[in-house]
Amino acid sequence: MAVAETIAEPAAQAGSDLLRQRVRAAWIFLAPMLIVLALVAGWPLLRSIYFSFTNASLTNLEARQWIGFENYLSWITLKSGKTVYDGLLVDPLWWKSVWNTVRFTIVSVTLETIFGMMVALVLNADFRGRGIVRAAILVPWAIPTIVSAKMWAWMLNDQFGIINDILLNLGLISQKIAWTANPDTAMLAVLIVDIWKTTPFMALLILAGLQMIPGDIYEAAKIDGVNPVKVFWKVTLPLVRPALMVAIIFRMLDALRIFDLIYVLTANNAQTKTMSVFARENLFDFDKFAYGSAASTMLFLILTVITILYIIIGKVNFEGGR
Amino acid sequence: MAGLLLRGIKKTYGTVKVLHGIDLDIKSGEFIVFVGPSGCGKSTLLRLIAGLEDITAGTLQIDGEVVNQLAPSKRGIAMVFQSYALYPHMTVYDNMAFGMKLAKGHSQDEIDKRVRQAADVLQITPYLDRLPKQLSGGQRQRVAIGRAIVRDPKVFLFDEPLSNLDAALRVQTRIEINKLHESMPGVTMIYVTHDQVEAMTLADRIVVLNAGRVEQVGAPMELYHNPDNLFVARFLGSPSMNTIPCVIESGGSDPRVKPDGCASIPVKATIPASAAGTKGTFGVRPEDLEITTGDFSIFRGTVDIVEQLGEVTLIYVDVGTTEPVVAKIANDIPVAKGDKVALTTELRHLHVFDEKGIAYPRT
Amino acid sequence: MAGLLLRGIKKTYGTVKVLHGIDLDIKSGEFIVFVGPSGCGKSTLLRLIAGLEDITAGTLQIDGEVVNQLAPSKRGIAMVFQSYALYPHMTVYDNMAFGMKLAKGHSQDEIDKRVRQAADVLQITPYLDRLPKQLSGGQRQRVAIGRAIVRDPKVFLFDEPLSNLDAALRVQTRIEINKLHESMPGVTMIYVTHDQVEAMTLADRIVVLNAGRVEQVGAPMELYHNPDNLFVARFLGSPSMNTIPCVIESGGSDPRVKPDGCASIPVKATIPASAAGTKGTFGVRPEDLEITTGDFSIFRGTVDIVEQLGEVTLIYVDVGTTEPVVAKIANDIPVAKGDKVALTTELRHLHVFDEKGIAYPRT
Amino acid sequence: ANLSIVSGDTGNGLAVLREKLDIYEKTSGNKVTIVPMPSSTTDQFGQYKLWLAAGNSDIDVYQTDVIWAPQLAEQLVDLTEATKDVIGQHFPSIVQSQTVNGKLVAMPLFTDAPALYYRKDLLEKYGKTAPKTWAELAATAKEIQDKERAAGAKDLWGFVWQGNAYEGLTCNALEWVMSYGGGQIVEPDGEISINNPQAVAAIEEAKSWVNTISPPGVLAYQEEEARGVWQTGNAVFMRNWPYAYSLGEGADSAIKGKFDVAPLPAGTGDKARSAATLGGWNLAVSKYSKNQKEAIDLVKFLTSKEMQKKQAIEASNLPTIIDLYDDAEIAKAVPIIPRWKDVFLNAVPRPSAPTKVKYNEVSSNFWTAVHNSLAGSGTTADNLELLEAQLTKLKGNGW
Amino acid sequence: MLWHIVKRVAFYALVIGIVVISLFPFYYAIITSFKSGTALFVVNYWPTSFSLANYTQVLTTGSFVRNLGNSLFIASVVVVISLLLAVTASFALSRVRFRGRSLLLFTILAVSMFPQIAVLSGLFELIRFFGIFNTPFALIFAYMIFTLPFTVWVLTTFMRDLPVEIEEAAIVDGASPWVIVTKVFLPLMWPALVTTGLLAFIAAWNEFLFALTFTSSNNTRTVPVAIALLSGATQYEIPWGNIMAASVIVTVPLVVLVLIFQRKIISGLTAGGVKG
Ligand SMILES: Nc1ncnc2c1ncn2[C@@H]1O[C@H](COP(=O)(O)OP(=O)(O)OP(=O)(O)O)[C@@H](O)[C@H]1O
Ligand SMILES: Nc1ncnc2c1ncn2[C@@H]1O[C@H](COP(=O)(O)OP(=O)(O)OP(=O)(O)O)[C@@H](O)[C@H]1O
Ligand SMILES: [Mg+2]
Ligand SMILES: [Mg+2]
Repeated sequence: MAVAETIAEPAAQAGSDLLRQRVRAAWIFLAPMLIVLALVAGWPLLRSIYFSFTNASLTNLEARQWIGFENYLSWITLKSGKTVYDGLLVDPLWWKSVWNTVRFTIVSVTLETIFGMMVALVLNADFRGRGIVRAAILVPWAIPTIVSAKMWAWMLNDQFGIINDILLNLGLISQKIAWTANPDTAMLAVLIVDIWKTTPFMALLILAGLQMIPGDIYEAAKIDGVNPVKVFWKVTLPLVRPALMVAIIFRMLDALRIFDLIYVLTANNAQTKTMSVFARENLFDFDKFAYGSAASTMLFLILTVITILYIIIGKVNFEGGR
Repeated sequence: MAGLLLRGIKKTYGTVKVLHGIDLDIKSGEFIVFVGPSGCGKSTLLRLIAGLEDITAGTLQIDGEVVNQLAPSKRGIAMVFQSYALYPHMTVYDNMAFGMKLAKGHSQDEIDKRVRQAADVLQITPYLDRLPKQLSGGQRQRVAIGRAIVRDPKVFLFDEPLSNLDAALRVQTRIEINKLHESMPGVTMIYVTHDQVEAMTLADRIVVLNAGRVEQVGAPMELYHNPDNLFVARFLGSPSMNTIPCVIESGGSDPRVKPDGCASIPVKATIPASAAGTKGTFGVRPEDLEITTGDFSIFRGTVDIVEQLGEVTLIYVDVGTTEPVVAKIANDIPVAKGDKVALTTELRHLHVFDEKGIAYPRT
Repeated sequence: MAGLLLRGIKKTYGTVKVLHGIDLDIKSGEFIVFVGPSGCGKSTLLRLIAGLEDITAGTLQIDGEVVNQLAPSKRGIAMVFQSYALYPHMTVYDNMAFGMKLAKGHSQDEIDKRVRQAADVLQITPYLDRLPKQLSGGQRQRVAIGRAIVRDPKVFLFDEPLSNLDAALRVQTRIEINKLHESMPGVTMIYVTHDQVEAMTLADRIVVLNAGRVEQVGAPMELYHNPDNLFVARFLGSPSMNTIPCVIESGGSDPRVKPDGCASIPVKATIPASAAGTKGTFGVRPEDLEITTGDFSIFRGTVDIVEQLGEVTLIYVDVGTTEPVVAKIANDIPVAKGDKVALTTELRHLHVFDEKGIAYPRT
Repeated sequence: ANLSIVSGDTGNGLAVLREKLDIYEKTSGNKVTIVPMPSSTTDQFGQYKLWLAAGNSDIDVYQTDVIWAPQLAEQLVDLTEATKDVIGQHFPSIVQSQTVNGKLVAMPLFTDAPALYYRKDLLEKYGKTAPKTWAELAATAKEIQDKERAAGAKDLWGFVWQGNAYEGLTCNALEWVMSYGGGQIVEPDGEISINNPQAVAAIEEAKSWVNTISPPGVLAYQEEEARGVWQTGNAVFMRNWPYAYSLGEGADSAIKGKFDVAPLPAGTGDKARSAATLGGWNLAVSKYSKNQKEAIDLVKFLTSKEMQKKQAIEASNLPTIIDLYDDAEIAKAVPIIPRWKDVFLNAVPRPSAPTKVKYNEVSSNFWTAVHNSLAGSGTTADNLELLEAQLTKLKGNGW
Repeated sequence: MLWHIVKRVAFYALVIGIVVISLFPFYYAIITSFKSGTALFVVNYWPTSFSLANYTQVLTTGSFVRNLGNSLFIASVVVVISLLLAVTASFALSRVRFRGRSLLLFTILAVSMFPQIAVLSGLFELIRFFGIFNTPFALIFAYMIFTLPFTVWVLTTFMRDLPVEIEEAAIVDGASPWVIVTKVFLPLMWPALVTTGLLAFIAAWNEFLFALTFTSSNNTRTVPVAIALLSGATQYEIPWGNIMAASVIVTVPLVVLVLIFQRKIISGLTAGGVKG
């Protein structure tokens, strides 16, 4: 909302009693929330960033030393004159997980947008039983991620999984596929589950955008004799664009930090290891707490940069056109 | 060159009956205005004609052809919406050209020519490259009309096109629509409004709708002077006609009525002798009343409120009925609150309605 | 018993100047109406008086006391909003009692008495237990007024209280507000509207605002007949006054003007002799014009459009100026499009304005 | 005092633990609560590290995996002194695995080692015996699989094991490499040995199973998936831990009474042998415990001979006290325990001791390399070479 | 006409497709939860057996019921606290003009996109410091990181749309900001409160990572963790039947809530444009 607010409001210098009272009340009202947020988000984040500049280890947190940017990048020059680089910025595994995350984000968000658009268009139409459909698509969204990951793990199981059974019966595959194990399909499996789970959310956001388009524009198009496909491309799409952009950025941020689904579904598969999984692995599983903190910090940084870029490039208006 | 024929048009939404059988003959080139209170079905009827809604029963002919099943774009109509319904992301030019571009079979030149011509007529040529949001309300409305003109329709449909404009702009655009109609003599126009001034000034014929039925169809002055019934009488005119319950004293050759609280009055209306003794309603328009000091008067009472409107003055006179009688008088006549006045009128201005509200024809 | 004194009131939002220094003296018990085009700052001024916005510069006194810094609830004012602003979750009774309950120091009995009294005055006693959404628009507006009455204010503020009501209800409520004012002689009322009829009928004095400045203050008829400037002249009256650019031919004892495209006309206005040869504007109200067949006429031209409104007819006469001249004539006079007509008026109805739009005083 | 013990044990194991604690509570007067954990050892480990790092004093006794000792050593109490009277009864190799820099980090609770499960009935039907080498296993599996499928058992597979990318794959692959004489990834002296031809051969052998005698999905299998296939009668051979034994004998099992176990097969080459990865659990006392004395007491109690016996009988857990393998009561109640002695003799530890705190990363790199090889992403030789480079970098100046 | 029918059929096929895909996994979880033993490993499309064994097992062994209670308690308290904090905060953010408001709103939005991983360790320290480790309050506290920005954001959007005149009427009536919030706005906001509350409830109910990290005993855990920790008779066994039964138990209340409040949820989701 206020993101787009440009004109600075005048200071309350010569403010009346009323204004002063309101501004004072506003800060009192805000204080508890701000304190809680600072404690629960601000402080821990600062700690993480701080740790990323130390050599802290989980087994001995107290004995940490400030080492500057070494976790990110360090180098030593060998006697032979060759320089060897080390650190997160040259860690192929990190870049692999960055790439995995980006790939996952692009594909999932794209498909969720397309499917979400389809579902939203269906829900925007007037038909009998619309309520049921709307309720039905909320179900995947409401199911806890843990539970849906387990459910799908079960369904994607290569031997007892119903997905293979269906595909075999339909003759689409000739042999049972190990969805979550095979490096070629692991990402696909994660994508399937993620798309199943979050398309409803996308659809609802898009639906809201669709419903803000005045109906008489469609009627004007009808009278102009524009066929429905053209109407979609030339009228609907440009008009939901603002809502769509906001929906996409939220989904993108969510996808970029994906953790629990992958953690449960394809825990250790190198093909699906994302930035969050990488960070957690280093933080807790490996003895590289500081290194993991550096990864968390980078993740945070990447999210911030992408958001800002997106807002600037996409001219996203968080006020929804208000 | 398009006449419209509506026969027994009905419309039902689920279980809600909105239109109860509308019959109308609209001649080619006529300017027809639908008026009526909110929710009476004006927009619905217009949308049925446009093809935006399905007709539940009855037939609709345009130019002699039954079009019940025809898609809106094939009916040779164009529609101007209350909220303009411009495509917000397209320039004025594109808004106007959109329909033609997609219709195929029109060359780029032809489209361009038609758009520029329409823009010229409406004086919006300077804005062709702007987006709708960069235009004022009046300009937007003109673009909407321009878009309709480009379609070169046989029938122009307007749904309260002026109601989003401010008073001054409304007058101006109203005049423009009037001119537009004159410049396109063969094009039939159907116009929905709830503003009487628009209806009176634009229409060749007005269709008064009430609760899904046609109350009266006729030329504006016809409706104003000879309303068929109480509804039409009260609906047109501002302030409304004073209507007072009365008893029909006698009919036949010497028709007289006795409004509640007043003396008996002779009227100029064809009232059957048999109606004597029945109840009815007696009506007279505020602008037809004048203050008299003479013997003959229709109402006598105390002035309750005086409202000076500048050019005229309204006085509300308490004559003993529940509602005061309103009279519109010249503002140089000195009246003050509390004054006792007598009001009179020429007898030919009196209206009498029977028990069901149907007017006795005036003589 | 509260007079208001506004001195140099300015209001700025960020960099936008909305009010440019308003001076006004409002006497205790007066009914003041602010009118002006949309966005001119009417609501802003009212809200400054109420204390809902900060005054950027200038002083505001109520009852001799500077209240710039005072909280709204301490100013002895009550406000009625366009959208009623009733608390939707409270019954009518609670809506009315809310302010007193918050004020403390009022016993339950006292509150009850005041609420019931106000409800009686406004005839909303039967609805005291209802929620606002169970009321019609007019009833809601009465509750809003009732809530204001209960506060027993010295100053009543109304911001377009009637604009959400339909035409008939608007007339009725307007009359009620008029009566309310009469029944509370010591209470000052300040009323914002953009409806001239409301302004003319309700006001003791009208304040015409334009772009954050006061154009003229005065009694309704005063403004109507003797507008200080072009803006006021055009703003009041419907249709607007015809205004035509003219040249001041002579001033002094025989003032004459020559409107573009017309012959020279003697006028009744105090024009300094020195003004001779300057440009100006010449104005005459449509209702003051009449068709003449005599020798003397002010305008001659061709009837362009005839609009029959029922009781009167408007004719738009093309006299060679850019805009047609409008005349309001009785509707029994036969005129048709294309007729050549001559229009005249009594000279005392003519208005002359100087180059800057300031009226030359009429004699 | 009130003690709490955290355990990843589940179901029956947990119930037995509770019974033992009840006895302890009666004799000692202390109260003990169990904090169960996710059965995934990775989850447990991350959690424990976090708790210990934060000095969590809510937990007194941790049940730890054999491989964790070096990594948690700093935050656990040295038990050498307290257990010097009983420590001699346990397998020295296990005790050794729990000793870091001369400090006994945890007391062995029970041990674990996988075996080859085979279908007695099918082998008999085709006149085979339990295979001694991997090649033999592959041949037998292939033959039976093909013939049985032809006979209508369409879903039958030859061999199921744990190919998912997780600690279990490290165990499986270590066995293959070991059985080919390819070393144990990182040798006890810290030398990185994994990049050798025998190791390549071993992994290539395993790769050849996928999609021939093992379902393609085996690359996603953990213990349960393998058992699922096995227990529905759809596998001829399975590599699994002892727990699958009693479940396979369960009432609803399709293979009840139709299977048996044998040591895992050997590879080929000079130092070929049968190898089984050493598993098992231990008990350790937190440095942050407020009741260290009682906690040590509890650990001693739970790892005592009587309790291990009870555990063996009631939960089929393999004891760590050598004598118990010859105990008649145990042999009677759980006949497989004495038989597991053979398996256990071939047990190899994972390289957790030499790699210390870096073991998890070593293991993760290893299983990733193996998984890539099995899945055909890169050649095995290349993957192992890359692995060697990664481990070398990880090792730095020393583990 | 034919084309019309084809279009209708295709449309309804799409509708049915959407419904089936949405519901099938849940349906399959339900039928799986009625199976046990080796039957689990056989694929069935229709319910074949109807055994409540898995349910009784889940509910009677272990502390699943207790976990349900924990989840209910934690999620409810989280909802109440975040709504309390958010209502006043959103009043300030939506109704009062003051310096730095935009920055604040942006910060709040930024917090809502924090990767949980990035704050896990810092939060853990803090929770230890407060001495609320392994108590429901640890989770209540931690969950604020996602429920609070969300509720503040949605309520701010909602409150901004409340008519300004009502507030001004109250100001003229002499109401202080506190009275305006509690007596005037709060009663008007209950639809928004229900929606945001519900969304916050679902988010808190479903959370896993914090719940796993900040509790260390069976009696303080929440259901998602309990499900993840459900295990069979031995370390390696995954009790699919029990997991599915537990999943169904956990999910059914949510599905019921969602069905009851679906309209509100949709409007709330869309009002905020933020994920719950
Ligand atoms: N889609 C619909 N479903 C059900 N009822 C409807 C629908 N559209 C309109 N109606 C009802 O039909 C009646 C006529 O509506 P319509 O819009 O034609 O009125 P109108 O005369 O145009 O009124 P207004 O002057 O307010 O525009 C109304 O009572 C309305 O409630
Ligand atoms: N909060 C604000 N910030 C900036 N500009 C404002 C604000 N409020 C009002 N304005 C501007 O001040 C001017 C006067 O507004 P105001 O509401 O007083 O007009 P008005 O005369 O009441 O108009 P209307 O008849 O449309 O109600 C307008 O141009 C408006 O855009
Ligand atoms: Mg309408
Ligand atoms: Mg205003």
